[in-house]
Amino acid sequence: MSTSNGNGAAPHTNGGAPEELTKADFQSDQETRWCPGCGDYAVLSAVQQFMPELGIPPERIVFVTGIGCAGRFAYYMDTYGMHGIHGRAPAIATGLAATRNDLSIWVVTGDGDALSIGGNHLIHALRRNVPLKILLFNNQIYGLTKGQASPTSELGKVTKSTPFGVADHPFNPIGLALGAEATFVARTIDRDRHHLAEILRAAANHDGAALIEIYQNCPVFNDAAFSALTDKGLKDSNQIRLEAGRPIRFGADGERGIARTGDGSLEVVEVADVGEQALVVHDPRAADPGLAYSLAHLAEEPSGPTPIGIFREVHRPAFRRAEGSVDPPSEDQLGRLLFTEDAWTIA
Amino acid sequence: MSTSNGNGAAPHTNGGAPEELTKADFQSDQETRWCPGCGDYAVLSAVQQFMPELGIPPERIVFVTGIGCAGRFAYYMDTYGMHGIHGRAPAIATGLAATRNDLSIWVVTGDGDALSIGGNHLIHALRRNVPLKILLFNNQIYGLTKGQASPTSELGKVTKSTPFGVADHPFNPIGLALGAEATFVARTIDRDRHHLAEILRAAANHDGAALIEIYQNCPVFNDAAFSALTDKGLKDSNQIRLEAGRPIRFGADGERGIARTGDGSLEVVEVADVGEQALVVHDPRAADPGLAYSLAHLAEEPSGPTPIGIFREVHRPAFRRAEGSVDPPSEDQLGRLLFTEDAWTIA
Amino acid sequence: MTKTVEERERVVVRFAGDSGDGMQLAGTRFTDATAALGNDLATLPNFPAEIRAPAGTLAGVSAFQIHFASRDILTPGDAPNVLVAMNPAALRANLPELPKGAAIVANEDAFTKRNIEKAGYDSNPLEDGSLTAYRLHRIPMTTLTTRAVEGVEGASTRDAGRAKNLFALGLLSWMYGRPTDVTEQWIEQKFGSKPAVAQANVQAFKAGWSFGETTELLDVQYHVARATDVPPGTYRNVNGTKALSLGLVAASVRSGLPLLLASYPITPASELLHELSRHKGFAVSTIQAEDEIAAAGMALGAAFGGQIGVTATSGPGMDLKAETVGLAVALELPMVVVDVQRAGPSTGMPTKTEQSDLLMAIFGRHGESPVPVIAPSTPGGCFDAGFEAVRIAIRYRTPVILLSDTFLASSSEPWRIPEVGELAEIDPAFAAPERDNPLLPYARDERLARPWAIPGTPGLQHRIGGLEKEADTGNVSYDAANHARMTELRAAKVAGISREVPPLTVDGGPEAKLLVLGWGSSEGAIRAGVRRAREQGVEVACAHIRHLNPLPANTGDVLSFFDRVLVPEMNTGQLALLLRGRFLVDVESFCKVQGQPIFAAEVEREILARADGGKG
Amino acid sequence: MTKTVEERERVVVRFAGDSGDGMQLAGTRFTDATAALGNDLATLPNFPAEIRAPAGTLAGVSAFQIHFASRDILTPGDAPNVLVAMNPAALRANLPELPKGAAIVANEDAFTKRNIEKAGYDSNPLEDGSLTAYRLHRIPMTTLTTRAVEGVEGASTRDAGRAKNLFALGLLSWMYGRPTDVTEQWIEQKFGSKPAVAQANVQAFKAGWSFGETTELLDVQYHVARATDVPPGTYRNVNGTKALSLGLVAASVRSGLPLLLASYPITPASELLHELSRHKGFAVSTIQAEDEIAAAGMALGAAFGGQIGVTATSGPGMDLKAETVGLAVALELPMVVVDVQRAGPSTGMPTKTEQSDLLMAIFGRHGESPVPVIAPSTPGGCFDAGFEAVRIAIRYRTPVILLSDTFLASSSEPWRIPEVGELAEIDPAFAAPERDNPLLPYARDERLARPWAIPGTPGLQHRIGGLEKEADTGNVSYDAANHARMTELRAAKVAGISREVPPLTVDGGPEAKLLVLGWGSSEGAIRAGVRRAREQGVEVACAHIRHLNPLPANTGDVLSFFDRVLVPEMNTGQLALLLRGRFLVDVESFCKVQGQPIFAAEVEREILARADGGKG
Ligand SMILES: Cc1ncc(C[n+]2csc(CCOP(=O)(O)OP(=O)(O)O)c2C)c(N)n1
Ligand SMILES: Cc1ncc(C[n+]2csc(CCOP(=O)(O)OP(=O)(O)O)c2C)c(N)n1
Ligand code: SF4
Ligand code: SF4
Ligand SMILES: [Mg+2]
Ligand SMILES: [Mg+2]
Repeated sequence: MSTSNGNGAAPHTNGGAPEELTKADFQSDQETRWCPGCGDYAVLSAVQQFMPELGIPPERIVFVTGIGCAGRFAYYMDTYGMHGIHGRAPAIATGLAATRNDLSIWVVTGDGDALSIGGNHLIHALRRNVPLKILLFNNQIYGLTKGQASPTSELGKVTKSTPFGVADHPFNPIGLALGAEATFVARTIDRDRHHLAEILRAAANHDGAALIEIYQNCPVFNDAAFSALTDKGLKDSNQIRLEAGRPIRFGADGERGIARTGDGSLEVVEVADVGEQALVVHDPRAADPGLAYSLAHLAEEPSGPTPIGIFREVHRPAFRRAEGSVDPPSEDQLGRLLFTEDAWTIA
Repeated sequence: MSTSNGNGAAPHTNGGAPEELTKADFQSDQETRWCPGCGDYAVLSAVQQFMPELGIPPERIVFVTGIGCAGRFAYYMDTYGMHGIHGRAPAIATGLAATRNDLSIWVVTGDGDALSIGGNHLIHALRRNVPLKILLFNNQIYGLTKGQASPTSELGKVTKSTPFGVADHPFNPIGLALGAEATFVARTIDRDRHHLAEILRAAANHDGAALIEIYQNCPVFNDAAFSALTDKGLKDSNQIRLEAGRPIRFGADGERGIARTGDGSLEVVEVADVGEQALVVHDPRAADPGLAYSLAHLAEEPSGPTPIGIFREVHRPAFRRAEGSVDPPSEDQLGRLLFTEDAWTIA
Repeated sequence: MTKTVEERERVVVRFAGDSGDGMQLAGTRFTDATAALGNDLATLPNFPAEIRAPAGTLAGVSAFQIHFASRDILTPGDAPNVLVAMNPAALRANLPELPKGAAIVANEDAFTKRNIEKAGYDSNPLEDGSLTAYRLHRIPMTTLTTRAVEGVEGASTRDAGRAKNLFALGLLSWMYGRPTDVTEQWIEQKFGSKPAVAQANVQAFKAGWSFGETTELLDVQYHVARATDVPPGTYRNVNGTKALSLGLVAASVRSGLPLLLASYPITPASELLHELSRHKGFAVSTIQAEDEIAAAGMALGAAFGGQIGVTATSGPGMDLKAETVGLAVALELPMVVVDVQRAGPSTGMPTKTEQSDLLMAIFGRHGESPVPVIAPSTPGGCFDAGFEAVRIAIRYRTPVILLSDTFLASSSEPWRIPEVGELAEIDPAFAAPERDNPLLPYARDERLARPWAIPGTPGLQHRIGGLEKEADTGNVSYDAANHARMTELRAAKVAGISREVPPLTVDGGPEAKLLVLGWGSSEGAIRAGVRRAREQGVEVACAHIRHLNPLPANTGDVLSFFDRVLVPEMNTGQLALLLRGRFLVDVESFCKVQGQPIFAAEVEREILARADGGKG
Repeated sequence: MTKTVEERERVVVRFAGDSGDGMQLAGTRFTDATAALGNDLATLPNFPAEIRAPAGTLAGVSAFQIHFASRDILTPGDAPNVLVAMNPAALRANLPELPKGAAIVANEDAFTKRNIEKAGYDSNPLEDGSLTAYRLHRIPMTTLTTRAVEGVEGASTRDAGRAKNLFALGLLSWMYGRPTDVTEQWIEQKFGSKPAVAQANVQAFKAGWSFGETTELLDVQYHVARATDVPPGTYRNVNGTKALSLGLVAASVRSGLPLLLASYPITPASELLHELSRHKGFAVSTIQAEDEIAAAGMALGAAFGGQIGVTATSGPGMDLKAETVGLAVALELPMVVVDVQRAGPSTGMPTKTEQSDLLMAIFGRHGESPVPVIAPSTPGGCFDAGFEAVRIAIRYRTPVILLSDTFLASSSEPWRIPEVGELAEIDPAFAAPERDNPLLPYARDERLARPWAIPGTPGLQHRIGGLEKEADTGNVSYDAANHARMTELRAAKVAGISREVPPLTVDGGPEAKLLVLGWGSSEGAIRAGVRRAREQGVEVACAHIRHLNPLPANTGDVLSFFDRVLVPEMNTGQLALLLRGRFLVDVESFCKVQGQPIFAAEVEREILARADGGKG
């Protein structure tokens, strides 16, 4: 069954894809059931739009999702799909990847699904570098269950489960993924269809686990959580777009940038003051993951200048099925396995 | 019940501790049941030795442990103790800490217990900064179940469950803890009683979650895993002892050190070549966690120069019980809660 | 003009509209007014499964049903007498349950071509004659509301649009002579900050009322006398979630122990977490754990610390707590696990009710691990069940499973508030140091309960764990005879609780040959069904089990007393299997697995089918 | 000197010593020689619970028992006829199970003051007359071994000390006339790389043999004729773990599907993971998952991908897999879950056996989630059970639970190897695209199984999940009637498997009034107990259930055919409760919850107690 030995997700393994796939080929017949204005719509449309680029026929693409509003994603893609149980999608997808390396496997999960109940499976899938493209819809809230705090909800946020405000320090999904030895870690935004597609493209080309954090707006239970990065007036001054090999600059006219202080910590500077040569040059492939990690912690909350783009992208052998050939052996082989020399015959 | 409002673990909350506690006061009557030569013996003895320093009476100290050889630790301490279930000790201890802030709570766990099945509870306990002192006995193997691979087993290691060698990239426990927003992260070694005590001391004084990775030798299933850091001939050249505010030097005569390359990555240098001023000065309290993270990844395996000591030690409000007073209210209060204004009476 | 007033013993009204139409609000206001009037009542909200399905679609319909009467009420009612339909979808979604002859009050303004299509109608049901079997009242609520609000200073048209639910409420209040002051006061203080909005709402409400009073569209007004057979006492309206939370708080007060609820959100159990998180000033704290396993672990940790550890979840979460509950069984520590059952298997139908977790609660752990199981049967009963669960957990040092369900958690009824003094005392009976005899962590009292020696107590340091323990000392033991003995002791301890379990009481005359035996939320429907059958001259008895494990001591005798025993359950016959296995009685099942509560009419039907030896 | 040779029909030998003494090796060598000789046999190792308890202590004792005979053997035997005790602790730990008159072969060199104290003896049992009831043979094995090895070039004294287990083996081989060549060859190739060590061991072995041959200490030699009533065929010696792994591999070959075992280590189930990880060249792969939940998820993921997904664990791990098994029930995908039962509750006694997970396997998930349950009853039977579990899982698109236990997994017996051709064909019957009728993921075949449409198949893209699904289309549905129907279908599908379940076969004459009915690993003990009772003239029948859910179709009839039914179980009566509930038959239980297998003698006792109407 597992014929191709490449990573199903890599375009080059495109075997027998019909010439012309279009967005429509990836739209299922199910009526979408998200709230009006939900960021999930934008991501769905961007993903469906991007799929044809993979050059992989829909039948070799699988979406495994967890439970949550984000989890419904599977029903809307006209590919193979499994809407699993809460938090376990990475584990289920790992089993699939271990046995079918001819498939392109995508996981869609939420901040609660991936980081609360599913935290263990996520970090292990990343550590093993399982060839999965994991889309983490981070709306910093529990949507489907109607508004409880999530592990990414900011301190002090009042929710149904925290009437006196969130008291627990939130996870930084990028930081956690890096801590889990992830080989590809990126962040993008639901409303930025272009940037989203760019990141999907890079992830698809990555031979291994790719974690993409997508800031996703939940207008019903946590509206405008990311307005600092999406609103006309604010986005230019707050989006720090990471680009490999380029000094890290941002602001409407790139007037600000990131530099290192004497002790090696990162700080925001005015380019005019320090000059471009003083800026940190972004290198997602650096051996030392320290830079990516520092960048992840530049902004604890997406309320001010916040990096988006690819934080880290390094190569490491991807998870493959354990030893054992792919095709079931002949009956003779089985015979030899059963009838060992120490066997004896009674007439 | 929860009278003291400080962190039970902090010496200053020492209420009514008998003047003279000794190691013997912390030794239970149970016969220790580890294999001859197991590193657990050394850690047990070091911990029992250290306990009196806390100035907290044994009845206000609790050890919650998981399942594994390390998990047996609870039985040997003459404190309150619970030998829980596999991987769940941090969660159980969180419940205890949430309700009893007059106690000093210690968690003892193994690399499988904490990082495989218990990974999710560990990262959440660290994120919440629950006042627990977590001792992670890392022997890079499953001991109690007789020799399977653990999430810290090095690539290629042949174990009962990986006859063809471990294929999965291991976790870096320090890196994972940092990724989980831990406020106190340190590493020490079973055989270095002094260093161990030093770290225990610092952890006990930390008002919040403290993760201590202890390299622990398992002579039966993974002997000499840390010999590079413990053997006479090798330890001096391989132990990189991190000390706050000091340039990072190591080697028999401190002839080597850690410096930053142009791109900010860390590298090992000869002090003679670069001069001491070029060395990185260790700062576990830096706002930017990048340095700690880079140091954690300096050595992917403890086979060469490896940092030990405190990687990170920052302050963040510790987890406290959710809102709600401590002492049960009066019956009148209850009466008022039951009989609301919208109640009506039928004669 | 004068209007006739007709007497009614009981009425069931259902408000139905789009999620955005504020039906829940209209319903709860109507409920308060009804309670104030002294009618007995029971209510049941019905939310859409989607967070927010497209407006105007069937998936987006939200409804609230209230059953009120002049005599004691047992259920929120099966079929409505009046359906308020704010749009075509609401009409379509609820019509199937509407008996012929019932009244429909429709907001005709909402029956636009677009909405009619969205609801999946080809033609306008108000006009195509498809509703001739009902008493249809077409009322342009939107228009009338807008007109009524126009006058109000600074009220936007948006406010007007939003207020039509109060118009409907006003109209229904008139129809059933509900007091208006209660509602108007509520509006005033609710929108106190926005006087314009408050005004708009009051106007809409008044408009609805006077529309009924003045127009000729409606000619009859109904009167439902205040309930007389309700026992005296002070009452308030509570749903199962609220009552359960109060029961837990009460247990904390009566035991003098703080309570920790550690829970992971899940529909429908989340409500309990929301409810208890709000309690300040009481020694109640909550943690939203990272998952259900952690939640159970945290509750157990609190219990080890000498407090009341509670965790609450629904089906899928119960699966995950099994291992920790098993640990609690081995540790013999008090702990309460609440399972608000929902329709399974797997994710199933999260917003629908079911009773299919019973056998899991009793057997769903590896090894021999007996656990007491309690199931409340009415919203108010959740108070007692919560209190009782804590009491048993502490008295016997054992985890206790409390089985509620979606229906109980969300439906409400007037609940007689107990005086604090009426509540049992709960004695934690912590172990105290005794000179010259050291603590034996697994020694046992007359109830076979072991000492609860909590951290902080000098001299009682000890270690416990999940490995088999030697009797008395609690040391790890692999001894064969000891394991048999400990297995025996754990079972005997739980079985012994039956000494305190009230005997099963049978309601019915000595001639009854058929016993209808239920458990959990079906009690109201069963009693109502039995009552109806009796009104038709059928002799039938009924009883309800609140303690599923151990069962009341007289259960076997009760079963053997009758020729036939019928057990209605919202599952495929779980209690039935248990009773058959334990007592070898040929119990018959009525199984309903539709994600809906059992209805009185169904119980009635099943009884009649078995009356005079019917084969059922 | 000449020695008498006595005939024996059956002999039970137990090798016991310190974990470091190599008793498992001595035992397995003796086993191979015995097999080669054509005796029927059964063996059971017994490891200490501690990883490595202090040398010389009771906790450190390791034993290996072998039962061999000239006629078919049913169990590893209850009480040994000969106990080889390499040190005082070994003697003390095993003496309780030794019947008076049995032989003890003790290594007197090891009975030093220190060792005697370590074992908890006050005086030397070899000298204080406490063993007069036994036939005691004191042999200075250490000394004799050292002397025998001295001669060997380059063999250290350490080698000599290590070789005393081979001395014991040689001695016993002489006593029971086991062939020596088999063992010597084995030693040669085992230590081929270290000729000195090999030599040392051979010498020690020879020394043991000639010691028996020459000295006067031992005067009798026993002869056990080759078994004649063993059916013809080719045999090999396997334990349950080995047989199960072979059954799974065979199913993979016969279905043409690769197999993935995803598992998380746990005693005793880890062995299966170790076993299957070694298979190269076969389409069998393994993953050590991060936990049991992930392991189950991975197996399910493999199943979704069209392969055989298997996960294996023991008690605590089963609790954790419940939610995922429930998902598999909703998804209706094939999957095999192996539970190697151990003593519970909670962590319990990890190295001890028990049968207490039966009701959890059947009921341990929320909601109505029926799952087939199969339980092998002999080591060799694990092959068939593994194969059958995969076959049913694939044929019915359902998760299947296989209940083994510690005793089955570790005890071994000769197993007749099936010809590959004898094995059933397994047809995955993947769904294929059909032009003009699109896939209906929840359409059903005559067995009510749904299509298995795997990724990679053009045109069959579809989505499945844990929410309730509409019949046929598989779309999410909250419809009441549909939920009832789907619940019905899932139950009927599993119940329908009984059509393929072989009927329960009863062994016993028509006069028998008592039926002994068992399940799982107790079969050998039950048959042996029944045989012994019959030898005493008691009419008794027995039968064994291998399919626990659904039960064989004729179960009810069989039960009602007898006056009394006795069900021996290593739990508190789980199968008994099930049978009582399903068939209303007053089944009696013999419960043994000691972490030990049921013994033939116990079954015999229970039967005799009930013979001629004894009250039991
Ligand atoms: C075992 C289990 N626990 C809890 C739930 C209830 N539940 C469903 S989704 C969800 C969290 C949703 O939040 P998130 O993952 O952020 O997704 P979102 O809805 O925000 O997209 C929870 C708690 C469940 N379905 N299963
Ligand atoms: C739920 C569950 N799964 C598996 C086990 C079996 N088990 C016990 S300890 C252990 C891992 C031990 O390794 P580690 O945590 O590294 O501790 P160590 O023995 O090495 O000190 C496992 C898999 C268990 N007891 N419970
Ligand atoms: S609740 Fe929030 S996340 Fe969920 S569908 Fe609605 S808007 Fe989207
Ligand atoms: S197995 Fe290893 S870790 Fe466990 S007790 Fe023995 S030596 Fe220590
Ligand atoms: Mg979310
Ligand atoms: Mg370990």
